[in-house]
Amino acid sequence: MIRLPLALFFSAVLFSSGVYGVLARRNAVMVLMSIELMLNAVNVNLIAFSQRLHDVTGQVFALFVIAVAAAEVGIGLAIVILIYRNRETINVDEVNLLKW
Amino acid sequence: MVAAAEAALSNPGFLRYTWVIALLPLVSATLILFFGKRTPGKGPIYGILALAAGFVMSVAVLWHFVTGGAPYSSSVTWFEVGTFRLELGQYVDGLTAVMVTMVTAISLCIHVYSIGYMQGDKRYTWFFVVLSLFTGAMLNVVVTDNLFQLLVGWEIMGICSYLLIGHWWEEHANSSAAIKAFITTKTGDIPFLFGIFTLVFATGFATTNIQQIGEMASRGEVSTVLLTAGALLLFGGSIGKSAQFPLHVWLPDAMAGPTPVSAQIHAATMVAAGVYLVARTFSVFVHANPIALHVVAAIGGVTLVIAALLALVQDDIKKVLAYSTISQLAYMMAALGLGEAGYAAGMFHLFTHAFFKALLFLAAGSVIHAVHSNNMSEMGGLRKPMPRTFWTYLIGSLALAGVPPLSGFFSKDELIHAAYKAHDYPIMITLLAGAVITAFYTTRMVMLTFFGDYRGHGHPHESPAVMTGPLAALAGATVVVGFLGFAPTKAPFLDWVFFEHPEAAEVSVLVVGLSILVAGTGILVAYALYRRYRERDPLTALGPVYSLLEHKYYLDDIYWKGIVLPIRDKASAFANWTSQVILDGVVNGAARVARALSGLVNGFDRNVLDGAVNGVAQTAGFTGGLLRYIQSGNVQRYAAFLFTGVVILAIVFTRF
Amino acid sequence: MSAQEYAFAVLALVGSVSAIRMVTAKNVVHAALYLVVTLAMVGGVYLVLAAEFVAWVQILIYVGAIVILFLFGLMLTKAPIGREALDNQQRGFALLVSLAVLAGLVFLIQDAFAWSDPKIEPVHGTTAALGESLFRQYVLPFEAVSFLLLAALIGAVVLSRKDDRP
Amino acid sequence: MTIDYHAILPELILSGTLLLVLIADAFIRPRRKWLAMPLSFIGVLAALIAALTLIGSDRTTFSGMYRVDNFALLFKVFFLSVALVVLLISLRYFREGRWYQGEYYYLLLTSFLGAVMMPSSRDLLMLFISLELVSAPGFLIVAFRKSDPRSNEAGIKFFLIGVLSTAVMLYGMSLIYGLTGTTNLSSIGQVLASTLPAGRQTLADAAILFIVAGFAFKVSAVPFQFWAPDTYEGAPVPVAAFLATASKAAGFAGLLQLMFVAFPSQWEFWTPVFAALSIATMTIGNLVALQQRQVVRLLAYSSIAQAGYMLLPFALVSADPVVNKEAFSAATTYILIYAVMTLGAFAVVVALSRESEGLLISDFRGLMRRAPVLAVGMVTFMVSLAGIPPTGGFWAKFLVFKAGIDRGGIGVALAVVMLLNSVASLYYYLLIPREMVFAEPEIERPFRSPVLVTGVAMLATLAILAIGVYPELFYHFPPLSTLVGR
Amino acid sequence: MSGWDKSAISIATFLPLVGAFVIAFMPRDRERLIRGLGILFTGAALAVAIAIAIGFDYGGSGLQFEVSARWIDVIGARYHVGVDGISLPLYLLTFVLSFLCAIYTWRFVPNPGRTKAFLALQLLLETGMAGTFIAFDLVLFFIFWELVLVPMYFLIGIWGSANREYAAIKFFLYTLFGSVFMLLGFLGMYFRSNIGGAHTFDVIQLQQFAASGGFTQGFQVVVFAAIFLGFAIKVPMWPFHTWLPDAHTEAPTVGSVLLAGVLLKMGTYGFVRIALPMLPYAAQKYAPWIGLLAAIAIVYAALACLAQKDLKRLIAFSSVGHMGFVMLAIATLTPIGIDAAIFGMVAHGIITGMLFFCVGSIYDRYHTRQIVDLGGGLMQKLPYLGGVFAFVAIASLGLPGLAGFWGEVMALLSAFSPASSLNTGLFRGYMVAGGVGTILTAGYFLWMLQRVNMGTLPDKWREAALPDVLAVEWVSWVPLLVATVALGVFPRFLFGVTNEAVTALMHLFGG
Repeated sequence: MIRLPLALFFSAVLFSSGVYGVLARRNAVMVLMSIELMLNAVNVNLIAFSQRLHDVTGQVFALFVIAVAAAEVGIGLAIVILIYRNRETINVDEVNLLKW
Repeated sequence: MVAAAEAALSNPGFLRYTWVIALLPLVSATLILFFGKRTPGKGPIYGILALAAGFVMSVAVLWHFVTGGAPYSSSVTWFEVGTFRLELGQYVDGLTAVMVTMVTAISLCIHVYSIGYMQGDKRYTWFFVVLSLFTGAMLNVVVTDNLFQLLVGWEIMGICSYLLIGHWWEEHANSSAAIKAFITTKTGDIPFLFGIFTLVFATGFATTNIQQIGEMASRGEVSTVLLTAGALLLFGGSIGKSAQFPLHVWLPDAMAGPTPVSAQIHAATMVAAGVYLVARTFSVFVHANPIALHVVAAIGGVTLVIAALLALVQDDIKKVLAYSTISQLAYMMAALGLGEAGYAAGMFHLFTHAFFKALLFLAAGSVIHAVHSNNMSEMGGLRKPMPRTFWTYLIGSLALAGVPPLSGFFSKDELIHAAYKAHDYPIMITLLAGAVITAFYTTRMVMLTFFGDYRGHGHPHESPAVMTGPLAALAGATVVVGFLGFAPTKAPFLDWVFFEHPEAAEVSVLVVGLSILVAGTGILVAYALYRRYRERDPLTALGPVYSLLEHKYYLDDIYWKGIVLPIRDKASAFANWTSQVILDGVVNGAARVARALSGLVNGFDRNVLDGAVNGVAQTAGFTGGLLRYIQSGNVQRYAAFLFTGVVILAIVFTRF
Repeated sequence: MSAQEYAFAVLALVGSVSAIRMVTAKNVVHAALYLVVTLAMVGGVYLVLAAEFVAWVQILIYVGAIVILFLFGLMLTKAPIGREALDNQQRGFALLVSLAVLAGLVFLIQDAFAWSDPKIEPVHGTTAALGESLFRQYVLPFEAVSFLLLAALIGAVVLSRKDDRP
Repeated sequence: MTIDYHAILPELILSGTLLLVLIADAFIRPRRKWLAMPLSFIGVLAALIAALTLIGSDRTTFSGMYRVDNFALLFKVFFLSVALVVLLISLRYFREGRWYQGEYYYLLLTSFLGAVMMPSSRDLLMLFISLELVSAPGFLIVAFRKSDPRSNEAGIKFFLIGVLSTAVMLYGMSLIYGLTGTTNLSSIGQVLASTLPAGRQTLADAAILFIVAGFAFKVSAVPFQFWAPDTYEGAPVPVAAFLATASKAAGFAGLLQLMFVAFPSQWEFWTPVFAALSIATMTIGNLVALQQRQVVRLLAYSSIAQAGYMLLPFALVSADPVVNKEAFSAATTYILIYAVMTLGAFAVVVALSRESEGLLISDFRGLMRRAPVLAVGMVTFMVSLAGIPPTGGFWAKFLVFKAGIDRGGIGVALAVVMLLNSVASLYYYLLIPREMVFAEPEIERPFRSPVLVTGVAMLATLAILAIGVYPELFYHFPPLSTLVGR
Repeated sequence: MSGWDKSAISIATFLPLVGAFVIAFMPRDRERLIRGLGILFTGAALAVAIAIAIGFDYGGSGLQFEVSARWIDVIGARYHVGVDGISLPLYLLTFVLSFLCAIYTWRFVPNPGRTKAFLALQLLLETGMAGTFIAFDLVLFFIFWELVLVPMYFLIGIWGSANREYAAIKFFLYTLFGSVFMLLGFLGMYFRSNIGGAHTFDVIQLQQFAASGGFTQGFQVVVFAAIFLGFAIKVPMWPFHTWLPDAHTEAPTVGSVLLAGVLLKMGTYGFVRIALPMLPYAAQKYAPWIGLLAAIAIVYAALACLAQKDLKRLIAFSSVGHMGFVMLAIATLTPIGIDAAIFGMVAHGIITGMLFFCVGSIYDRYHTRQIVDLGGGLMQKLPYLGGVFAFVAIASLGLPGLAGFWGEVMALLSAFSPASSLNTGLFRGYMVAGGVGTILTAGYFLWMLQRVNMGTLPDKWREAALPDVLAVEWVSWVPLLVATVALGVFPRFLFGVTNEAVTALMHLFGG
């Protein structure tokens, strides 16, 4: 017996703090973490709705999101490490050879 | 045999071929153009043959009217625009006959004369091409029966005058004179063109035929307003071509051309056309609001006097003749301005004047040929070395001065008589005054040229027969033709040329007396003044008036400084400037805006486009602008914009 | 307000707080730990919402795997410590944007779903149905995801492997 | 339930191929690594044939989640052909770069697998997965020139923005799911068509916006385009070609389905959004392109501007099914023709990039002398991109104008904006021809370009001209393969 | 209809295109072969065109050699081509000029050579120009219309003089700018048209539809504005003329000849063929303004000419003035006006084309076009070239008996009594302006002749060995010179062709 808005607010908080992290953090890994927060927010929504609607699809969706998230993290870290090897830094705001 | 010939001539069917007279010179022009250089004598022969043939035919045509034949006209369709039909046609009446005879005769003389005069000229053949074309155009004007065809001949004459006046175009002055002549007459042609439009429009695009328009006018089927407008506009054309005030300025300069050309222009073609046009379309003038004729008369009167006065002060012999021409033409205009009364007289004067003016010019040419100068101040005493020239010249001058029994006397007498008969005393007085001045400057000219002692260089000698021959012929004509209008001989001319109905010749002792008197006075006064040559012209005593005349009433200056230069230099520069700067500026401005925007967005200018579009200015001012900030290469800033975008879109489109 | 709701509220609160701390922490390792907490709380939320399977997957994959990955990443790249080192210049702007997002979402949500109703009545034992549909209805995306993971794996290996040639 | 294997045959063949490539690569000796390319080429060809066998059929499987109809087939065939081309222009490039060829082709094919699945996905989940399948390998191959920091940078940028927008999109999807209780596009359409309470209506709109944002990233629409220029420039050129065509087209394929199947009832809300996106995209793209000097970047901005043109038809959607149909086919046609021109252009760039890295416009100097075929091709592509007849590009634009005029009102306004844009764009599109034709080359020696690449360029040229002269060739399909009015 | 009737114009129109391809695949170094092919193909096309002109039924007013084949069903565009009295003269003119240009190219290939590309583009251009005059489907018309842009862009950009790239891009962008709005207008008409429930791009059908009052007045006013922009820029009418002087001045001789000779006519032709009959109401509303612009153009261009120092630029401006007469004639919306307009177009094509030939040859001898540098005396140095130049200049200032005259006079006449729906007084005002324009025109041409042809030759040229008119030049010029005289003496050659068609058109126009 849980109010739906409560769940949604929670996800909203997660989402927006994720947004903040993505925009404010220099360290690429931290940025990735923040993105994970946002994805979790999505999942919270999905689960909440699926239970609200008594429909399993939401949970399935959530599982897929988690899987994809894992993949993304793998890719992301790979690229980060690659950059680190070439540039000795993973500060996103220093990665700006390409501009204009 | 003779009877047969007479039959053939009196047969109106012969008139059917009048147009051939007009065609022949055109053909000869073409022949000279393409084969002239390859024919012995370098070409003039074609022109002479054509004109000779033309002359014979025109005599035959004239004969038809001598024997009291009826006018004849015929036409074929030229082309159609919409429902509007233009025609090629001919209208042959007494006037036409006289004109063709006159033109062919004089032009023939000029051709022959030119063989001698132009001998050795580097564009000898070309000269005859244009000369023939010129004559052909004039004949075309004379023969045609409709306005558009007339216009064609009219303008071709214009270009021919341009080519001939500028014949020696190496001299800048000559080419300028040529341009002046063309542009000035063209200025008259535009009203003329619009006049044609008006008349054609007045007939509801039914016809361009002059006679038909005339009939419609006389039947009152055409609104007087349109008629008047048409008449005045047409007269604009005449003003230009016949060098009437205020468009007379081109004629004196036209002396820049070879002398035969001057003769051609002044006697046979060009200027005659202007008068002829008025005569040909006379019914339009007559049935229009009287104002039309008044204008004609007024212009004639004014021109008559001012031109004659200008003739007084000229040193260049040809200029004297030029101004005399203007003033003589003005006589005709004034006469025509009198209405029906002056019609025949005007035409008669046109006829006689053609002969003695041609004579004078050719004779003057022969003088110039001898002394290599136009200035009378470098002549004098020429009667001894060149007697033939002298005598012919004298005949011409006396005719011009209006001394009986020479042609000039009769025609001028008729003019004055016409004015008298029409009770138009202002005109009459003007004519008489003109006669005095004419007599005066003519005498002055003769005295300065042929009497006293020779003041020029070298030893002048008589010109070759090929030149003096025509002189003699024209002199003879000058003596004879006058009697065509001599009352005691029942003035046959008046039976050939008349408006609507022929009028009987009358003699008024008063008028005859008056004209002899004025002529005499002019001659005597002049003789008195110029018996002995003086360095300073006696007329300089007139003081300010003299300088006013010397400066041609400052008209040329006014035209040049007040019209030509402002247009040629100021207005044109302005137009060019607006095009380059304003209009093109807008176009390039658009480019500049695009560039500025992209510069703004891009933040700075990489000179990628430098010079490709000049409007695209260097937008260095935007250095460190938007794009630099946005496309900073910093991915987090991208992200920031991404979210801002979403948020803004969300707010804008979900709330509103 | 029911017990479940209390539990949910508490979990959510803790999760939120630690999430915020995570994106503001001065120390990367702390941040990683905060992330762990948040993820765990989310997992708890799933439990409360009776989505057991998803909850366990969450715990296993996220807390078990992904966070470890992150820690490896951090260590491999010797992430520095300290706010200046960790945050960039547009922090203020970031705060602005994120707050805007939060506000917007909250507004929209409360506008869409009244606070009182609707309520979620969690039904337990959905796992069977979940597996059922996952391997019947959703087999295609399932396969697709497997391809995705494989690709990610291969690619990650290729990129992060040290090359013999520069 | 049973699975319709024929329906997913192309996907099966493709996935089989890519696994084969992966395995084979392990056993091929380094100097033979390029063999992966012909292998994948054959596979794709087979998949293409399989797809062709399906033409005309309309099959649904996986309980309505996956549909194979004309629309899907049109795009499948298109994607597979693009795949062939990309493979062709990749061979020489990667062989000379000696980058991990096997893995590259494997990842490329995976990406195309996602693309091929995209137009059949009639379910939010399916769309999401396909999109990821297109993107994720993309992130990797963009960074494939490992030793080049620019390439890495391209990778990280592409990746971060990509993931970010995925997250946003997912959030939107979750909300839509919550509001409609389903993830199936057509049922979503039905639910949304029935009136929701005001508040939820608004939330739905916001959700749609989030989802659109996700795809806007894929098609690089302003303000989600920032990654594109940097990424295109940094990525290996063939990959840039892939991103500019297949990946973009995939995004549009998804967008078309969402807008025309799931959210048509909300048009009053989202058409203005698309109008704004379209205008902003085409204008910014063109303005910035005006000053680019680096060819790939120029093409990147051009592709952004073009995306703006492609988004325009979406803004024309209304209650009138006729116009919708027109707009739909306009968008589809534009995407397809655009891909042909862009591929051609990129082929030429690939050929030239062997001479100079970071190709500048000035590097085209006098190409007309050195490589007439390529030059003529390039001129054709540029003129076509600018939309001058008689080239394919004109017809693409023509259809959009036509739809706009038919829509009337806002449509006409948009058409005018687009017209002005295309006129302005001509300027920078002519920069390259100018260099090639007007200027004399510094190096006289004829330019030797890979035979495959030249072939591709010629092929594209002919295609463009053929379409230009007889557009019926192309116009024929989109109207048939419409999602509208079903 | 026989196969010939079906195929004739298609053959004539696309033969040059074939030629372009053939030449494109010739080896670059086979100069003579390439030039020969150029002459061959243009000649062949001309032959076919002449055959068409011979087979043409001058009595009939309708479309002849008509072909209407399915082309793009989806948008209802058809390959509908044919010729009538209005398009035939311009169609023929296109082939004649192209042929003569090809001949001229036999001897004169401007820097930087590259004959192959030069001729190929020339041929491509020819197809585009010819197609415009026979297209009876708006889409087809537009395609041909735009087809000329690219070749002309390159002709100017590669073989032009100093400032060529600017001129080229300006020409391209400016005309394109106009034509896109024209395209919008076409689409608008398409959707408003209703032929048995279907939309159409077909010119004939649209004309009939419009004649039956199909288009509402408001709609017409809007669409006319759009189409007007496209045509007016092409003509070019004042104040859209600024691209012309640049393009002409920079373009190579052949480019200028074709530009002045044919390209400009596409705009005026568009007015006659599309704008007027399809939007009669708007035409009447706009006519006074068009007339005004035309009148301004006549006087303005003449004045601008007086200020020009570059011979070619002067002539470029002069064509602005001449097209002004054409537009004035069109604006009167009378049969006489339209006839005059077409006559003016052809005459201008012949005469101005010839003028550009002359200037090109003068430049080829002296390597300068600055009137000051030439310094006069051309007639002394090169009497024949000077003579031809003078002749053409005089023809251009509208001397009766030469082609230039009738277009001008009839234009003025039509302005004297414009269509009943128009303000007569106003148009008579325009007529007067036109008259003044003719005087000024005479002025600047004669002044030009005085400064270039007449006077004495500057010493710097005295020694220079400059060839007078060459055989090639005679061959490529004589036809034009003959045509100039022929049309002047027998205007029926042209009026006879156009009259029927124009009358029919205006009847349909009803204005």
